[in-house]
Amino acid sequence: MNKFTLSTIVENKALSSDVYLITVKLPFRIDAKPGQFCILRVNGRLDPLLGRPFSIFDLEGETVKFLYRIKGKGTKILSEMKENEKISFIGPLGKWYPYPEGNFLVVAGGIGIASVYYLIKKFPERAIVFYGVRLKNEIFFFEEIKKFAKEIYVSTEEGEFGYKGVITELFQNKAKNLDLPIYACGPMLMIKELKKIVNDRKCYVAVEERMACGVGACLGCVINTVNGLKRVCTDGAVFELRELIL
Amino acid sequence: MNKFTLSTIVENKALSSDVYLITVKLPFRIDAKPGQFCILRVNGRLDPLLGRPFSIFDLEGETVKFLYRIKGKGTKILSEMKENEKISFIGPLGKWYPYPEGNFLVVAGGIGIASVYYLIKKFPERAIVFYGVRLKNEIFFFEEIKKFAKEIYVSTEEGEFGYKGVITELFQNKAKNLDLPIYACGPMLMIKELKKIVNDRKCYVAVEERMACGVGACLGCVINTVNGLKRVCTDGAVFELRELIL
Amino acid sequence: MKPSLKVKIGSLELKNPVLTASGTFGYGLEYSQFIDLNLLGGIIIKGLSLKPKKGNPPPRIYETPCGMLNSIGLQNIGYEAFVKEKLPFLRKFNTKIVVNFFGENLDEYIEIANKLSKTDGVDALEMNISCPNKETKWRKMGTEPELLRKAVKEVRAVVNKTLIVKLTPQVTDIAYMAKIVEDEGADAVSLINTFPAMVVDIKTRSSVLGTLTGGLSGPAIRPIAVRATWEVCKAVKIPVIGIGGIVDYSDALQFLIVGAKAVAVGTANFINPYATVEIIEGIERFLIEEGINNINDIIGSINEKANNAYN
Amino acid sequence: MKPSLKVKIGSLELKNPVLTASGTFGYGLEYSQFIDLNLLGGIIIKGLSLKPKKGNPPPRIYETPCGMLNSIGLQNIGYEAFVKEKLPFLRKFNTKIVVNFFGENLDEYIEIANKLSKTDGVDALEMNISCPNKETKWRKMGTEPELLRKAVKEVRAVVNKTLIVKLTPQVTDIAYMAKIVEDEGADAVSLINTFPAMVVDIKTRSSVLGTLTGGLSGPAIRPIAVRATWEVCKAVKIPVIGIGGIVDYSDALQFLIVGAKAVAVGTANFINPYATVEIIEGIERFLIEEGINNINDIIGSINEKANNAYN
Ligand SMILES: Cc1cc2nc3c(=O)[nH]c(=O)nc-3n(C[C@H](O)[C@H](O)[C@H](O)COP(=O)(O)OP(=O)(O)OC[C@H]3O[C@@H](n4cnc5c(N)ncnc54)[C@H](O)[C@@H]3O)c2cc1C
Ligand SMILES: Cc1cc2nc3c(=O)[nH]c(=O)nc-3n(C[C@H](O)[C@H](O)[C@H](O)COP(=O)(O)OP(=O)(O)OC[C@H]3O[C@@H](n4cnc5c(N)ncnc54)[C@H](O)[C@@H]3O)c2cc1C
Ligand SMILES: Cc1cc2nc3c(=O)[nH]c(=O)nc-3n(C[C@H](O)[C@H](O)[C@H](O)COP(=O)(O)O)c2cc1C
Ligand SMILES: Cc1cc2nc3c(=O)[nH]c(=O)nc-3n(C[C@H](O)[C@H](O)[C@H](O)COP(=O)(O)O)c2cc1C
Ligand code: FES
Ligand code: FES
Repeated sequence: MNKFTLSTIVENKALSSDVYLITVKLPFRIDAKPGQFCILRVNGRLDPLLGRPFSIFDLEGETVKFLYRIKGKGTKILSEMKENEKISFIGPLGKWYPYPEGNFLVVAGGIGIASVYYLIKKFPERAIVFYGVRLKNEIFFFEEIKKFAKEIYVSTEEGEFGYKGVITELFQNKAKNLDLPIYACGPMLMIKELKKIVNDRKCYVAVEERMACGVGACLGCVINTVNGLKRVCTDGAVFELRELIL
Repeated sequence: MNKFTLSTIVENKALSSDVYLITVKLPFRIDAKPGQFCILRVNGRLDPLLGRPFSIFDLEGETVKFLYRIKGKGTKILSEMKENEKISFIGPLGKWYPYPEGNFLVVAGGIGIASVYYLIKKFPERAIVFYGVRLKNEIFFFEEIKKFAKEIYVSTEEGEFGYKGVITELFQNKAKNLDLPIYACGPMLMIKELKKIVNDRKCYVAVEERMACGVGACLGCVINTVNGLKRVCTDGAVFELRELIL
Repeated sequence: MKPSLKVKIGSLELKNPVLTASGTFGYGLEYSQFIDLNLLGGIIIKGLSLKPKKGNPPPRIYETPCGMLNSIGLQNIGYEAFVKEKLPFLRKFNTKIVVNFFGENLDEYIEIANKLSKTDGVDALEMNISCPNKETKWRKMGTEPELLRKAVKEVRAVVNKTLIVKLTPQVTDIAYMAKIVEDEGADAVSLINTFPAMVVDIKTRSSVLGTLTGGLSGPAIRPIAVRATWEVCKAVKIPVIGIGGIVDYSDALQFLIVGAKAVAVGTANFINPYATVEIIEGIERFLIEEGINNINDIIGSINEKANNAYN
Repeated sequence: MKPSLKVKIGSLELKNPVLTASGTFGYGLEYSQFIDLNLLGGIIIKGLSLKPKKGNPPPRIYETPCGMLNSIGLQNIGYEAFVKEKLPFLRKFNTKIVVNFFGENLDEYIEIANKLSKTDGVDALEMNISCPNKETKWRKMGTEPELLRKAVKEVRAVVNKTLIVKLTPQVTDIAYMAKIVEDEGADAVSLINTFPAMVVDIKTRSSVLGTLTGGLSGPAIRPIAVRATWEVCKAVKIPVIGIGGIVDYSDALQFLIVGAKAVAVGTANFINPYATVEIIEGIERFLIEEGINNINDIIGSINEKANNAYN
């Protein structure tokens, strides 16, 4: 059941020059599953007008965390918000990652880790994680992931840390033939590469599109799929990769 | 010479539930005279769009203070701003109170004190101040004014403190026949009452009107005077009372 | 005593003057998780056509200063699916169901109007004559007086429910268009629809939408909508539904004061799913504060003498 | 190497494509305390009439979501005072002086156009055909094609400087109006002027302005202005000056990309007196980053293929 409420910022912490972890407290517990997202909106002013969608990074009772990167105006303003300020909250929205039965593979590119972290955490010691970033200092929550995951492989563009290159290469080298379901989130380029590798295997990806309502009413967030146009907010954000037309 | 610059909030302190004193620091000293005003605008967002004019309450080198009451959206947002935040600043704008030669009378109603405080301070022990408010807890800087002024008379609506009634009554009782120039700022009702009392005596009032440019370019802030339409921002905000059509 | 919020649009009695604007409230279902639909004056359904319509390619929305662009392109599930899958759910609520409809040409307009007129559970019809995102020979129906006259006349002939015609702001004299609509027998007019508008991505030098232009809605256009509503209210005797950028109760009251019998709330639903309910509550509170017992006493109460007094 | 920012509007050579919009920059003087006027492509002066004009009663401005209403009512000091008191100061600067003008009727338009055309120091004329705040029989000049045709023809006949005609957005097909202007020999069109709009104070139930309606400007209307500019640029061969809600360099570039040769900055001057200069610097920086040597290479470079790729 989705809720619309005012939440209170408990902490809004810079993890790097442009990536932040925000913790908000709701007036009640919510129940959300990995892959779901929420829409946060700064109140009181009409510019920016719309809320911004963020994946649930972590959740405990009435406390929800989001990991976000400053992309434009909305995320910039969000990053400047302080403890105790109020922010409006709609969620949890959308479909979740179908639960894995046994072990599973995770492919995360950059801030895409925000979408899969909670999945890795929820099913401890079952995820084989592939996490690619450009630079070493863009790896977040490495220790935690290491703790929750069964295995973790990291790539950086210049090889500063882990494998040198993109994460899909590393994935191809290590996991191509593992018959496990795949959960992926990252930039479009990564998803496209992944598609070439995984063919018809079970692969779930969380995708992004601009949103207005977040609840399936405005038809603003549609994407092309082999089954026609689908709404990212309610038919997704998690889709099967083979369904997507990239 | 007017400047447009980013200023830094040094302090933004609530003096009551709806009156605040904000102190901003400019990158340079400015030279301003009592009765002049500045336009403050919250940056980065387009709503609210325009800056808001405030009288210079006090000034020291590059540090400027404004005393303001929350009236609507803009002042509400201003009141929520914190130390170290930036705010754009245009000023000092407008005409000032012509300097008094000897002693002078001041009539201030409510937040109108913001416009005359600096005048009282600049010419110590020369001002005979009439300061009217509704409730006792709306008297601000009483001790300071007492220190700088020659005399101070206060009125409250219910007589909680000082005279019981409106300030123009008290003024009429005490100062009607003093042949000194008058400096006044307060709500329109007070100015209208004052006009009845002072007739053709030298009386300078600071008036308010919505502003866009603040520099005489948009012709948005005009008011009716016996000499035709005048711009509050550049022909005022200080006018001779006999010039105004109220 | 609680003030009466009841208003009449043609033969349609609304329990209060707050509707949801077409296309911004889906098929009602989507928002029933947040608010009690029974509280609404009415729900205006997303634009419906005879056949399902795919709409425009993504991306379809973009935020603008205090507004948003959309190029949904009237995607909808079509008449049959609406009646089978959506209407039964909607009918569970005690609120008025107004169906916004359009066609690719006049024949289609007439056909779907005819069907909707005969469909149980549909309380009123709203004819969308703007369709800014659509290209057909009837595209100018909203802006050419004679096309509008013919279209409304022929649609009116087949509709024996309350017929509302929704106007586009993209004309010089919207009051004139409203008068045509009145002359041809419509029961009410609603306005405004979105403005054709465009945002360019300066890096790619192409539109930020999947189409070149979209429709601008939201608070940015409200002052234009209030002016247009005022002009129309002065020109026609039929009820007017004011739309455009309404976010809170005071915005809604502006439209009522200039003469609108009701309002519809669009974009605001996206930023606050409780918007409609809060607006209804706010209007009621305002009436109580002002000592007004009946909402109809505030409708059209605008003081047209120039307001030459400042505070 | 610094990119060239020079553009031509008729015979007028601008050092860069950034002008100030009429009515928002006074007579230039007011902003010379903040910026070096020599840096501007040009200054479009506040609307001028033969005789001084008092304008509308206060209050004259009101803030709206991401925009503002004004009902200045074309207050100005009149032709004589302008030439005597303002022009000599303006001529000290190395920038183009464009005088926006209007009349109460066509005769007055012709008379002041004739005078301005013969006035040394006036580089170009901008004919304001909108005058939303003015009531005369020529009030519809901006919206009725045949009135517009006659007006432009007769004004053109007396003007042998660059003649720009400024269009109102309050029409169905602004490109059609622009074509008329082109046909009648104007050298350029500028657009858009403000939208007629209204805000009601719900407590007093009257307009927040001294008049009932005012003109809406600012970022709120920018997406409409970009769309209108794009449509006009496709329809005419004469240069187009894009106006409406430009706040920063990227806004200005949107207008250039859809085909405007130049832009004029209005409301933004109020919120940032350095706006024009920052926009010029921003455009230059952008061209350098994109490796473009000449501003004319970006003008009209819009990619009209639907942008169907996201990110
Ligand atoms: C379901 C979902 C989950 C998401 N989860 C996260 C997350 O956990 N962490 C995170 O950092 N980001 C996440 N995003 C992306 C995030 O919503 C956007 O980065 C954000 O909305 C940008 O807002 P802005 O105002 O800063 O950018 P704007 O100024 O609006 O735009 C800047 C750029 O950001 C991109 N952008 C804008 N809106 C979106 C959007 N809705 N989706 C994708 N790209 C967009 C555009 O390319 C645009 O050019 C998610 C998006 C979706 C749809
Ligand atoms: C020269 C000058 C000096 C001023 N000095 C001070 C000062 O020192 N301290 C102080 O508290 N206020 C001062 N004001 C008034 C102050 O500018 C307004 O209260 C403020 O702009 C309101 O902004 P808002 O966004 O909060 O209100 P809005 O939401 O914009 O409006 C709320 C109400 O405030 C009133 N208002 C809005 N703008 C103005 C305005 N420019 N002038 C008068 N009333 C307005 C209107 O009645 C409106 O109904 C001054 C005004 C002027 C013109
Ligand atoms: C996403 C979206 C979809 C819309 N779809 C329709 C529609 O199908 N039919 C219609 O007549 N109007 C449609 N509209 C216009 C709205 O009903 C309304 O007239 C307009 O948005 C102005 O109101 P607002 O500013 O409150 O949103 C749509 C608007 C939006 C934002
Ligand atoms: C206060 C004000 C006064 C204006 N006066 C005139 C004028 O005299 N003549 C004219 O053609 N346009 C006038 N305009 C319109 C502007 O030149 C411009 O077309 C419009 O404001 C849109 O641009 P903007 O959004 O950048 O302000 C005025 C606008 C404002 C805000
Ligand atoms: S955001 Fe409205 S349908 Fe998805
Ligand atoms: S505020 Fe623009 S002239 Fe005074």
